[in-house]
Amino acid sequence: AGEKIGLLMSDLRLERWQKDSDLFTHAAQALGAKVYTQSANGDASTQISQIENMISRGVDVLVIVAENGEVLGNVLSEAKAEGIKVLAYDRLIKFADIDLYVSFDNVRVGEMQAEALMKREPKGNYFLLGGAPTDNNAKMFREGQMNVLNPAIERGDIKVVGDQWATGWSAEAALNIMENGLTANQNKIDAVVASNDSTAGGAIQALNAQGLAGKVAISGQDADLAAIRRIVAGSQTMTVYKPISKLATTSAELAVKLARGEKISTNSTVNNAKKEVPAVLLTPIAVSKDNIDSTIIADGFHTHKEIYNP
Amino acid sequence: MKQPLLDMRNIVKSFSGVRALNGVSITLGDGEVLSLCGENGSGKSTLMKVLSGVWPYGSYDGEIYFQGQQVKASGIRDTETLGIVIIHQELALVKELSVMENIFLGNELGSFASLNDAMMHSRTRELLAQVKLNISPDTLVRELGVGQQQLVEIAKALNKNVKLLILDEPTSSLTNNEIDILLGIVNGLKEQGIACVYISHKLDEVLALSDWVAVIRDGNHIATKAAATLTQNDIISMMVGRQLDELFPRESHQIGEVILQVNHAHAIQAGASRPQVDDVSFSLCKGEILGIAGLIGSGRTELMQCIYGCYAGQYRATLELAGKPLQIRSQRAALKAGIAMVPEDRKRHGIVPIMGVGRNITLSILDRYTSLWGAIDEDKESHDVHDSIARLKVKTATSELAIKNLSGGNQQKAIIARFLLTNPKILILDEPTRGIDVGAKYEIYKLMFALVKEGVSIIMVSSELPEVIGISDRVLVMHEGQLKGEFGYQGLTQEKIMNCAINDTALA
Amino acid sequence: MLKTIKTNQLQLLAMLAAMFLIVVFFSFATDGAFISPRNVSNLFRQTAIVGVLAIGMVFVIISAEIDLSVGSMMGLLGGIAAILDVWLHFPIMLTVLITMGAGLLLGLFNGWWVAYQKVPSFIVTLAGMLAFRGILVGLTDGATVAPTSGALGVIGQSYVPTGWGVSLVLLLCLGVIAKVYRRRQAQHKHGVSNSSAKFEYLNAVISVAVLLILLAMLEGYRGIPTPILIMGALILVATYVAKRTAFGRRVYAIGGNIEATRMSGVNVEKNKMFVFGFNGVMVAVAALILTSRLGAGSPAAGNMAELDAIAACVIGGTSLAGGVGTVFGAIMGALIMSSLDNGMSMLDVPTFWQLIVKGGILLLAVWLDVKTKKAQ
Amino acid sequence: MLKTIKTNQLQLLAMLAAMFLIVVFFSFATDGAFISPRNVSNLFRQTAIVGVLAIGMVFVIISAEIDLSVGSMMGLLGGIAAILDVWLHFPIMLTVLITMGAGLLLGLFNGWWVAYQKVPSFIVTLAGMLAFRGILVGLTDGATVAPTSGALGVIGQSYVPTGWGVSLVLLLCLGVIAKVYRRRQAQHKHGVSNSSAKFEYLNAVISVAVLLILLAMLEGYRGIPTPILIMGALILVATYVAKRTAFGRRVYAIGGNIEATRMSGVNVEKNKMFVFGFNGVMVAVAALILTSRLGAGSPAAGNMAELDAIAACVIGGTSLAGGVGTVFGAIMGALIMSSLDNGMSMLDVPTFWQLIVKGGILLLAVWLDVKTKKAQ
Ligand SMILES: Nc1ncnc2c1ncn2[C@@H]1O[C@H](COP(=O)(O)OP(=O)(O)OP(=O)(O)O)[C@@H](O)[C@H]1O
Ligand SMILES: Nc1ncnc2c1ncn2[C@@H]1O[C@H](COP(=O)(O)OP(=O)(O)OP(=O)(O)O)[C@@H](O)[C@H]1O
Ligand SMILES: O[C@@H]1[C@@H](O)[C@H](O)OC[C@H]1O
Ligand SMILES: [Mg+2]
Ligand SMILES: [Mg+2]
Repeated sequence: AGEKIGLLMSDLRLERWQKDSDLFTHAAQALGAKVYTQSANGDASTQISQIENMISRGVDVLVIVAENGEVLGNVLSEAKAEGIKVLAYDRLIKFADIDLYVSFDNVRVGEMQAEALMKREPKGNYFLLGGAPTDNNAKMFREGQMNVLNPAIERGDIKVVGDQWATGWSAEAALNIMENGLTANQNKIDAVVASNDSTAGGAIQALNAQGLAGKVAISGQDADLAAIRRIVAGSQTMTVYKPISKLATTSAELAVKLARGEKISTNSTVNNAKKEVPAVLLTPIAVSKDNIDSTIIADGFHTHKEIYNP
Repeated sequence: MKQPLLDMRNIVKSFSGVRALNGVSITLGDGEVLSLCGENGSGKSTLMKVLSGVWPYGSYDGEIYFQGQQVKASGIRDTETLGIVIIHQELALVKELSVMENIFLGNELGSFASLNDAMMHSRTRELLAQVKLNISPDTLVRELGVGQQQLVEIAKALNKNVKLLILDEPTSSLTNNEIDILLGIVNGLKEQGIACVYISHKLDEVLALSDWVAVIRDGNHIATKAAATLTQNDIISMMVGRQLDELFPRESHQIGEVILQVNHAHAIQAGASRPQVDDVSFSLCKGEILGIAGLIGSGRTELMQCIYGCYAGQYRATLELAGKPLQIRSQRAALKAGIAMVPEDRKRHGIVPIMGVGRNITLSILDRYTSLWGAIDEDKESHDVHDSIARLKVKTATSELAIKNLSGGNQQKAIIARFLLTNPKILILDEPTRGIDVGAKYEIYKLMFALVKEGVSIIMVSSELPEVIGISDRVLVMHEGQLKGEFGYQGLTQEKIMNCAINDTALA
Repeated sequence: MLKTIKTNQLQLLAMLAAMFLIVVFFSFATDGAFISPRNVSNLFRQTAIVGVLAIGMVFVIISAEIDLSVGSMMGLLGGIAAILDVWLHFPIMLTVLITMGAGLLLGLFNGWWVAYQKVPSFIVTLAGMLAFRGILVGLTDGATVAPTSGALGVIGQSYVPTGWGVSLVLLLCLGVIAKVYRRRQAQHKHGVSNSSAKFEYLNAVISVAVLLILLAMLEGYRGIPTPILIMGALILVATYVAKRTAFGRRVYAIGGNIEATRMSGVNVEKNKMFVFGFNGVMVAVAALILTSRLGAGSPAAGNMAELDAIAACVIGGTSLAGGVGTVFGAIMGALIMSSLDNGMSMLDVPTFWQLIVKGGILLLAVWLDVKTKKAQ
Repeated sequence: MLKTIKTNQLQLLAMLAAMFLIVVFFSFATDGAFISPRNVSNLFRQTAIVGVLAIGMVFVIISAEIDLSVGSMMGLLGGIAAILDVWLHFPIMLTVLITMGAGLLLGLFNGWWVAYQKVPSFIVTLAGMLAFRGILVGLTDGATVAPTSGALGVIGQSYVPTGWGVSLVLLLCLGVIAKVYRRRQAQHKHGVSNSSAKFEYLNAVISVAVLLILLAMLEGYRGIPTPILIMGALILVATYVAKRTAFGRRVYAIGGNIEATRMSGVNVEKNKMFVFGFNGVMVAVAALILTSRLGAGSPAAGNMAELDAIAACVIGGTSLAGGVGTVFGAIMGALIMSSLDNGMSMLDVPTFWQLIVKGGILLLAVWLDVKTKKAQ
């Protein structure tokens, strides 16, 4: 007991990361470890400094939600030199010698979003509402979305009528973009491919003003409480629930094991352009009205009361 | 004796260890005018800042009694409620606001929720009429010349409940005409029983106006005497500690060939009703002192700006320097050609306030000290600085003191020093002795003669007619942007110049 | 006639010209969709938040200070409003009052440090920018606080009923005409000849025309959006404060020459503190609109909004050196910026191009303004 | 003796005192870990980027302008460096040269608009902030450009070999002593009496002591980090430029009173443009360090860095009104800020508290500074 774990978050101003952080800390503490948490507020340089500080403080394991998974190679070679184990949490860290990757497949998330929308609106006008133009994950979601949409686009079933990105995943930017998109297309939009719940929230405000909330299919991601309520209310079609409690607890267990030098079992490997990284890949779950109870509530991610009687 | 209105006892004021006032006492009765005389930096303004609460109670030693009550002001607001109103030496108007807004700043009329502009308008118009300023209350102060601004300041002071009016060098930027207006105002106040402390380097005004003259030298009170018993020379000898034989030390000097020929100078400010400079041509000879007189707004400064390449609007002029045509599009080009100009508005165009005196002096000639490495040779520089300070008798604690801490006159000397260091062939002095004490003036005149003897040519724009007549070899008079007269100095009188400047009658 | 137009009027013209060019360009590019009633309504609603922020900011900048904290402050106040509404179910009036009160306090807090403690406003408000965001994240624990009540929704989402809207605008038009008339009368009485009379009338006529056209457009969609009504009311109040009250005049004086103003006996500290307090209230209004519009309080809300507000002021002719600026200019600045955002997103311009074009046009617009002023 | 200490020396003392308090506090709170050689090394490396940016920025602010584009410019230049290195496999020297050249050009571009076209620098650089970011996203298509070559890594990641490092610092110490000695001699020669002699010696002794302690600490870990060597060299050069060259003198004069400086025959436009050009080069250096540290060019890199750089200058006593400021102060400002970040992250303070505390301490530090100055 007494293992020291450094947990490095990318940005606690987004609802889901706060949850990740709380769940992880709980689980790790239950196993007798001590967790130090830092958040980089969305800045990769800050994150590097924080990793350096964690190293000089002498942690045993680093658990990192990378702000940018491609810029940590240098600082992590420092960690390696100090014999510190590294676990990439949720986002893959490339070009670095890391010990473990626990995540969901981001491309898969994008695919699920598009699939759910296609199921409801197999034909029609699609509006693509991307995330932060400077966030690598935003691009991976888009990649997944296009994997699914492209065949339909080529067939001519689906027409992309707009492609805009919301700076900083901001709901306000998404709201403005959606208002303009609706105006430019005379409301002839059948589905909005929103990459997460925060931007979906903004877009739905715009749809709502046109009386289109619920009529236009719209995706999301993260299973934010606000989004789940919207799904219940019918204004949002789906969100991608990444069972964060599972992600967090699994990671916590594995991190403690890494610290103790125990053997760990994984279910896959992922190439991170440096090596084959042992990986535990969890499956994201598409959540719609029908399966809220069996997923979100069953997992204790949000309670029944929170969702239904605010 | 009846209780005096004002009684300042033993005032001592120091700035970081340096004593500016060393136990000065003055008293003043109702309706009396006291003039403060003394060299630049002797402590006149400081004494008045103490009196008006700019330096609050506790930041100086000594006591002040006003109407029998001890004054312990914490700021200007306190003294104003007592009826002590000061017009500072450095103009304190907000340039972007209108004349009316400035006059009522801090004392706006109207309710909390709404200003009564109509009332302020008519009151402003009255006040402007009182100071004989014919401008609209809505004119922005930015658009006024220095003299006009000074009159606005006076109007602003008159708008307050005055019992004691302090005027710190109010006439340094006024022309005779305006000075007369001002003296009239002060005399009027006197009749109403309002007292006045008057600071000026113009001793004729001092004698004409005051009941008492107090002289300060190096922060020490020398004497207070009844004005009636004094002559100008008495005051001067108390001020400088010795006699000056004459005010204008004209020395004979050689005047050579034409060195600068200015032809068809025009300057037009967008939006103005007439050109500020309207087809002016003149010449300047080597070793000559050319005086330029005229009323405020007659375009003298603008004409000089055309020559120095810094006129803000559109301008053209053909220049010939020593027979060769010359193109001047910037101050840099002018300096390169050997033309230097000491600007009129010291605060705006002269000093870099937070820089040291020395660095202000060498600002124009840094290239001269620059080595291969781009480094300034500070030995050489400080040598020049100390020479200049000594030559112009700039009174400053060290050459590193920020220039804004110097008295107005000493700032002026430092700026003159700056341009002298450029070794100009032609030196333009725009109101060079504005705000300068008689002793320093004398030295500046001496300096001018020394310069012309070395072959430098000088153009001196001045509103002080005795100076224009006493120093110039030749005098040009401007009126409404045009050249209206040219005179030799011999037999020239103030009347001749004024006639020409006002009545538009060319006598040349 | 042109000669008698004053610099600030010219500035206004330059800005109107820039705005006009933008409108014409986007109208053509979007086949008229840009000036459809609906998009005009969008555009205005999208301007409201930055517009309200700019109203507060312009006073701060005129007084020669700066406020970098408004983005975070708006986030925090919006978060407070959402918490009161969503978590505590406070009645809407109370929520509004508490939020505005909190805005006033935060503003006065900033102002106190600047005015009385003489800490540069850049530092005070930079500190606020960090601290307010920290408090917001701490309060909400990083979660989005949603959904807000229907009552709160009214502030940012509803429209003014047609009858009311039309009456208000007509009243406004009458006001404009009455003002010009009264001024002419007063000038007559005082015997002031003013050669720009024609200009003044023209100005009034154009103002009325613009107001009526906008009214027609907005009514052509759903009526005047409530946030626009709020912004409009604040513009009137703020213009009045700036031009017609002693406080306003002193703010200009402080920015123009603080020493001279102090010498004139003005309590510059108090006035400066109030400027920040006023700004805080404006931030609170903007925060209410934002929260209502988003239907949620979000911990990232308002990020970087200070930059937009400052930019709106500067584009609108406010000088960062203080002493110069108008409320109307700041609003025009905000409108220009959101027109660019709106137009480009209507045209579906790729994001990176949007950034480049927006930067370029900002530069050009202000450059144009500088050139016209200089030419004068 | 105290009376003869000048205001800027006092300011320095206040800043050193603030720094000292921060160090003492964090050292106790972390049981000494804060001043362990390793953490000192970290701290300095974490300061280098903002430090280099502050060196360029301080000149801009002294000349009474501002540069909001440095964050985006650093991102763009870092992106260019990464593209040259990763995609095009340019040799490192060429990459460095091109990046610095590009920095110079971008800086001069900003400067040209400010100086010759008279567009307020706030607007020019706000436009740059948008446009440069847009270009970066366009160039990289929003993707991270990685991994950079080992050669590029040297700039931000390596350490100076012990022998070299020690010699350099000793040389520096000698230089400090020689300087004081020479100055005393010169003053003697000119017969200038200077009562602050003791202060000057004390100053030199303290400087040397601090340098040696730092050297010992850094050598105690892995030696002097290369970015710190670079920053150190730039501090020397920039201090020299500011204090000893005509250019530096003119920059102060321009910020102090631009009109008077122009009347004195200084080409203020050219000098202003060069200030921005110089700043561009500093941004390029910072960009190289950043890209090397990240091992990548990232489209989000440098976001908001302008604010840190400006804050460093202001904390370090630079006046936003122009005319006042020192390179050393700006570096101290940068160091204070990164000490706070570093110390709090060592202490594991929750993020939202970090924001609040950082804001609070910024405010207090500058307040202290203001108070000391006023007391004098
Ligand atoms: N704020 C200050 N800091 C330091 N020294 C000052 C300050 N104000 C005035 N002094 C010094 O005090 C002395 C008296 O200055 P003061 O302005 O009173 O002179 P003055 O008699 O009004 O001169 P002038 O006729 O030139 O206006 C000068 O040596 C000046 O340098
Ligand atoms: N027609 C005018 N209307 C209003 N103001 C004017 C007019 N002409 C000149 N002025 C103002 O008067 C000021 C003084 O003008 P100018 O500098 O030409 O006069 P000057 O002869 O040099 O007088 P001074 O002794 O004040 O230097 C100018 O700055 C200008 O603003
Ligand atoms: O879950 C999402 C995360 O993966 C992305 O990087 O940032 C936005 C979040 O919504
Ligand atoms: Mg004086
Ligand atoms: Mg003049």
